[in-house]
Amino acid sequence: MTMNMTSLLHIPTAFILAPLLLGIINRTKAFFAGRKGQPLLQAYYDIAKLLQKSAVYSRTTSWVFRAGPVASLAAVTTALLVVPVGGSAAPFHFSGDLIFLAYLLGVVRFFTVIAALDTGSPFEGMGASREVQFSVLAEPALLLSLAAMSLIGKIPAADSMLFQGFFASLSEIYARLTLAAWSHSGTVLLLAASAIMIVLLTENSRIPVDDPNTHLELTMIHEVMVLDHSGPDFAMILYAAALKLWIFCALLAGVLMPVRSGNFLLDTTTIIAGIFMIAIGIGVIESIMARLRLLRIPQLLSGAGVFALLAIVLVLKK
Amino acid sequence: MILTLILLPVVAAIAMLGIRPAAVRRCLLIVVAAAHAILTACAWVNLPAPALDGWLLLDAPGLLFLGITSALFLVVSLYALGYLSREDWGKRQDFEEGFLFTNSRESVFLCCLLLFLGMMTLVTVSQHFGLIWVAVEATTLTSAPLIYFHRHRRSLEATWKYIMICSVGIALALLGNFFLAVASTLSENNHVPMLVSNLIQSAPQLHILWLKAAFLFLLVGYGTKLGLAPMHTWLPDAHSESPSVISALLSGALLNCAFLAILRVQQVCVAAGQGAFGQDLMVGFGLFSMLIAAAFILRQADFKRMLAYSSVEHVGILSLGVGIGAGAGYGAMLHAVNHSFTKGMLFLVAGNILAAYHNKSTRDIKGVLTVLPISGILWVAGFLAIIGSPPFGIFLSELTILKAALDQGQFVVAICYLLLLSIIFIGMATIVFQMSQGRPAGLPAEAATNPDSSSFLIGGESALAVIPPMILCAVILILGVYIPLPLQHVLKQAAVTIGAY
Amino acid sequence: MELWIDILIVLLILTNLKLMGSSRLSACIRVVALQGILLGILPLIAGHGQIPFRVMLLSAITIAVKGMVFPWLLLRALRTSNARREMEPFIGYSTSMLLSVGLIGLAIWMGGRLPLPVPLKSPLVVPLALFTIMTGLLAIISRRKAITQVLGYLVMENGIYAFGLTLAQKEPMLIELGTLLDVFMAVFVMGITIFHINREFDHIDTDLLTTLRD
Amino acid sequence: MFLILTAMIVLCASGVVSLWYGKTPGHANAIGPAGTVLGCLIGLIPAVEVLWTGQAEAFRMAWQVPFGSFHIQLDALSAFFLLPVLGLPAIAAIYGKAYLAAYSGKKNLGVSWFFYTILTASMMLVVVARNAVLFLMAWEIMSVSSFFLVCFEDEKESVRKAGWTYLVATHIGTAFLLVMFVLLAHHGPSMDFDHFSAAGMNGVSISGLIFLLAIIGFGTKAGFMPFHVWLPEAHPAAPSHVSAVMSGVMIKTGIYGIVRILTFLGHPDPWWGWVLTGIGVVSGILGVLFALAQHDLKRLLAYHSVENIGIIALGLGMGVLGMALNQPLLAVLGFAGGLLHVLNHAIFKGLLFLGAGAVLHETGERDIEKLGGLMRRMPWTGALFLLGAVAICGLPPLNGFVSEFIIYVAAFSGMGLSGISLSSIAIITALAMIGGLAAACFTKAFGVVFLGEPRTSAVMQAHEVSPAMRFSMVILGISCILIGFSGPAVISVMKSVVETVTGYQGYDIAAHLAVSLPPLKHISAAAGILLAILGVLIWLRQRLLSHRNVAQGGTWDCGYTRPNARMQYTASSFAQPLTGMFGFFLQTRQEAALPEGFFPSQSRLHTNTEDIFTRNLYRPIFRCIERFLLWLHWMQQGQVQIYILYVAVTLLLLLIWNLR
Repeated sequence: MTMNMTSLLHIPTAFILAPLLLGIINRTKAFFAGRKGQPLLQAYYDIAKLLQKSAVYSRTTSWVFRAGPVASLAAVTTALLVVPVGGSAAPFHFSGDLIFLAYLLGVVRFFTVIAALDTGSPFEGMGASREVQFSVLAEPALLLSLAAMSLIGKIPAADSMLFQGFFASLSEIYARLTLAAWSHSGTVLLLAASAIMIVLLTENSRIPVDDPNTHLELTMIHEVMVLDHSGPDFAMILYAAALKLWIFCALLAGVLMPVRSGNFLLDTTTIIAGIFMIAIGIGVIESIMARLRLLRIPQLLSGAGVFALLAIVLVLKK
Repeated sequence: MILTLILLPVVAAIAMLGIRPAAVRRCLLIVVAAAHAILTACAWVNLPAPALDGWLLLDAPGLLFLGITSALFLVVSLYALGYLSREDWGKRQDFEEGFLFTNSRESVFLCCLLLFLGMMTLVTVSQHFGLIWVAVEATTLTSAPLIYFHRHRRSLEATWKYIMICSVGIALALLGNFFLAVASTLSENNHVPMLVSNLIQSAPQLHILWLKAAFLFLLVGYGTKLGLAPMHTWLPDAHSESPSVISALLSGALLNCAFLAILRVQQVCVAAGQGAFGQDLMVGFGLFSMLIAAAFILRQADFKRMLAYSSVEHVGILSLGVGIGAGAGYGAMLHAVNHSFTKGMLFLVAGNILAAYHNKSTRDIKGVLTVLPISGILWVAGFLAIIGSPPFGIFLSELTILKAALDQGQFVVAICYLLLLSIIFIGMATIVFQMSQGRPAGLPAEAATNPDSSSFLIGGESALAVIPPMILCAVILILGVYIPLPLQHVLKQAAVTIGAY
Repeated sequence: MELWIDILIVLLILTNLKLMGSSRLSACIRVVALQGILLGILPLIAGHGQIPFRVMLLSAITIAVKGMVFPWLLLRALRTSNARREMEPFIGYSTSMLLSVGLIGLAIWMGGRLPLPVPLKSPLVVPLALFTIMTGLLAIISRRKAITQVLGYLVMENGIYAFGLTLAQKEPMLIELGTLLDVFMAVFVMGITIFHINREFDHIDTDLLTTLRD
Repeated sequence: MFLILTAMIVLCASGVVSLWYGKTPGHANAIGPAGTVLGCLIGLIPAVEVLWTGQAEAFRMAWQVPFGSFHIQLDALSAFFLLPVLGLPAIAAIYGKAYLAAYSGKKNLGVSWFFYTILTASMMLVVVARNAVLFLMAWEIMSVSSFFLVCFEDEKESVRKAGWTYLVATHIGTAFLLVMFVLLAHHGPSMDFDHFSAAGMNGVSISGLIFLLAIIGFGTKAGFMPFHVWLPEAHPAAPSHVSAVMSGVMIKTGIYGIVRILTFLGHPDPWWGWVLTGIGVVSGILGVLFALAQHDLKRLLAYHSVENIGIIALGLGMGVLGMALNQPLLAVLGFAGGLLHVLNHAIFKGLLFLGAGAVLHETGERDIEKLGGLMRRMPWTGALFLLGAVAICGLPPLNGFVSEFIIYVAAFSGMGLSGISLSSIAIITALAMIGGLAAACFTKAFGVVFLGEPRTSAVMQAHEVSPAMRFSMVILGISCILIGFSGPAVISVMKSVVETVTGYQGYDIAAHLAVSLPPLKHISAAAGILLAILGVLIWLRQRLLSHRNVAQGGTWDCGYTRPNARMQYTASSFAQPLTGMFGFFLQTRQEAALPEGFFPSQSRLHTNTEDIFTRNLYRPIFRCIERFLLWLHWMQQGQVQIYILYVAVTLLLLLIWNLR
């Protein structure tokens, strides 16, 4: 298996910087609201505090409830292994890793949901049910948009059955997304990027799909599922959420920042900058948009799916 | 040899009327049946010489059907022993309408039974068309009293219909014979004798038009007896009202005799190069019979009638097989064997169920499997066999016929055949499992099974009631997984006689 | 000779029509008896040249059985059964007459379509036979009483017989006798059955014989 | 070969013996399972050997039935199918012994075990038979014996109805197979399989026809939509170990049949692949949707079998397309993925059915709305069911992911190839949606059944099942994990199997399969890492919580005092957003009494999702046929005169037709 040492640096970077994204988003929102807002490092404080706390468990719950956060965090961390940061390849890259990535996120969802159901609380059940509903539409959208990008620069039809032409790993796909790629199939990338953006907002329970701030409101999805977690467990959940956000931002930034100089430092820094930009973008969206009605969200997601399909059709036409 | 085969039962029959003690009579029945079976077996080993200057002669088809008849009769007479001893001879109440009735005298019953056997034997061995006609009519007349064994109005009605319809049919067959005679009048004073062999020899000179007309009359005539729709109408009544022993013989043996008679005519037609003419007709009749059977098996309220209609279905398949020709000929012959034994078994089991429940309604009877374990299993097994599910024999014969049909490129026929088979399967399955599964219901007040203490029991049922169907079940099971070479040989020859293979 | 045959044939046809037209059972039975006798005579004059012994014997037996035994049996059955003497038909008499006229036409057409290999004295024999058979069937189908159905069967049998006697003369004796015997037995058994029916239902209408159905 | 025959004989013999001892349940319930396990083990030896070496063995014997010869052969394909065909019944038998013990005395266990062994033996024969007559016999015996197993509790009306549906469906399916085999053997004196392969199809048309017949005939058994209608009826009705065998293995014989027939038909047409893909998409998505709408746990699992059959069909469709358009890579990957999923599905579906059986055995309840909180009462069953659930959702690192991954890879590599792109996109979308829906469905099933608080008193006194039952489930669970982690090894086993199916020769198969090796290696490694991280985190968590006082409390009820068990989220409400979203397909009927007024007294909601194909396709057809046939009943109305009229008229018409 191929593991280039430099790319291992991505992992600690993500570990360190991920919670910062939450801070950035909050700060952006505060800026738009004209407030001072919580400190940038608030997420770090929270996690640290929670880690020191003890935990309270409902009598209803079983080990499944305790396993939930651990499993999610483990899965997300593993997912980090295959996510390239822009042009520089991920520590693991193999054809089909995008499927692996999608399914690891599936694992996260699965365990969050059953942990929620374990409490037997109607609120958490409701959140869980919404979570799975949206994922049904989000997952195809994500896979299809990645598929569309994987076709860019792939040698067409006839000789593409040569083994190396057999389909690309995430890292290779992202390596191919150069300025040139943008110049000759910009629309495709734009469509794909917007699809990924929508999925990002859904998967990380941001406005307009979900509202991470309003606690305990029946409109909520993700937050309500973790109501009962406390102490270290909740810390893990927060951290996992941050990492998940990081992953999606990285994926998006990789598309939007076609900087493939080949210089590891330059590339990485630009992409990370891009990731922060996206965080700010999310903040902007959150402050200028209202939450959609729940019934609208499936339409939004199927819209993402349609974008992805369009992207594929376009790229196949080329 | 051949004469003995015929005379043995006839003489014994006449003797029956004389003998007083019931035990002796029943022993005589068994003895005759066994002797007949043994003689038949000998005939299978080496063909007996023709008798009455070639009027009586055993060729492949005759041998085949003689074998079936004799074997089935032996088993059935075993069952009859138990049946007659279980039957109470006093006045008793009819369980459907409640009036009182008695049985006809046992001596008369046995006498007619043996005569019936004798006449069926005569059909199988006779080569002269006139003689065949006489024999077939005789089977009708001898079996009429058997159907009227239980002397009540329903069986009487059944008997009347049986006699009227069959006699009319047979009368038409007689006219057919005369037409054949005309067809064989070569010139003023030059007649071909009405022997199968001679007719086949001089087939090319026969008058085609008269031959065809003759075939029509004989087909309709004997077809009435065979139970081809729409001439089948007597069949369900007779089978449902006669005692199960008789129903078994009617379905298992008598139908074959009529079938053989038709085969004889077909032989001549084939020799005269008119095979196709007959074949198309038989395909038509076959499919129509299956359709009618399907229609009446669906939602059938009386399980003996259901079996009767299934007989209609299977004679339909027989004539279909002959009609398709080629490989189907072999299939039809094989099917005749399988159907006889299967249907015989089913009717015997039906007798047991009827005896236990005193009820023929498929809706009231439930849980046969729990009430009569052995009969229940045999009932289900028989059902599987009759609808042609392996490893029972009928599967093979139906597959053979289907293959022939498709190989001939007769796709429409094949599709109708499968479709009707499926419908019939659904109809029968619904009824049979309604009856056999579930909690027992519709039992008469007295204990479900009251076998007489004298006979010893198997699984709570009297041995003589379950062993005969068991034997038949074993036979069809064996025929389903292994067809003995001598049988194959005879089947092939029989198929060849009607221009198939 | 031809003249006699034609007369005979016409008589036979008339008997058929009479059978269809008459309303009294006893009358019908007598008609059938007459028909039987006429049939017995038919082969004697239909034959060529001098009459062989077996033909004589056969016609004698025929006259005896068809002309005397059967009618006697049936009349006796009729007497025992306290059935009303009229025969309420499904199809009215006039209609039956019309039908039978139609049947004559059909019979003649068929006879025309079936050319005989050996020319006969009268071309009418085949149509006659066919017509008689059809009449018999019509009688069975259109009448209610069990006895009339037996009568119909007899008439049918007569028709077939007429055909056989006149055309298939070379039939071996044994078969002829066997046939006769069978017919005789058949009628006998039917008679017995009628007797039982009468005892069970105390009349011989077949309307009540419709309990077995689907 | 010798061992194969021995295995069959052992199975049948033990069946007969246990039937003989039917009256003494103790014996029957001992001999049946013992014989099954023994026979299956014997049979597995040659299967494994053949898979290892790749050399086929054959045995031929003359047989005195028309077109028949006793010809059996064990090639890689048969051997591969033998693994589930023998493995699952053996494991389920151990379970069944304990499961049926509850019925001893009430039921004749001898009969049950007789049919169980016969079913196993006949499935074996189906897989190894090389003669159409032999195959059909085995096929029918398989159907009939499974029918009797389904009718185990025949005193229940519902069971009888289910059995009837099953019998009718399978029989009609067989009718198509009859035609198919006869056409394959056209004019041949014998119906041996090698004559099929020898007899070249005359023209494309007939091979297309044969393919369609195979799809219908075998698809009925396999549970392709819309031929699946019997499946959700029959599987819940049967005893759970039987449902496991039927759902896990028996329906796979249909897949086997299709693959086997493909080997006779030579070079396929592209449209075959499209047909298979279409069926796969429909079965997959609709199957899981209907599963989502069920309340009956076993019925839900049955619909999931339809879904997984759909996934298998997707793989096969990719394979056929690859063969048709000369893309060996796709062919190899497609078949490998599809066939591997056959094995995987057998394992986890078996596990799930056994788990459901355990629940049923303890609580007597199949309606998931009445269950709940079983995790703390049946920890083993709960954990194993969870394992199965994760596996069937195709989540890494378990076996379900491996096969789905290979199919994905095939689909992705097919993109951009003319004629394949469309089905590739269809397959990717379908698989992704199926993944999401399956996750929804099993979080619902597992969550509502095992988590939260018990919803009825019946659940309260439930406790863990007997060791025997646990043992079988544990074995299945372990094999889920093993296959999940040893993807590369498994895929290399598929080499000889795919070789038999595609007819490609050794080298390039290996090469093509090799393409999927590095990813699988990575995945196994990543899975390892995942476990490592998991371990670390668990350890960390323990450390943190070790010397702190961990409090117990009620579930945080958002300010509402004392939530009770009935207030938990129900399965229907959990699934409602999705079932509502796809309401068009499901056509769920619901009667509801909604709460109204300021102090609503009572309200209720009941939903019933009937199969759309039963309701809108089959029932109308049957009705129509029945009406016509019953209309014919005027013929037989008892008037002897009319009957004779029939005779006369028939004769007259024939005469006129002849003399005209």
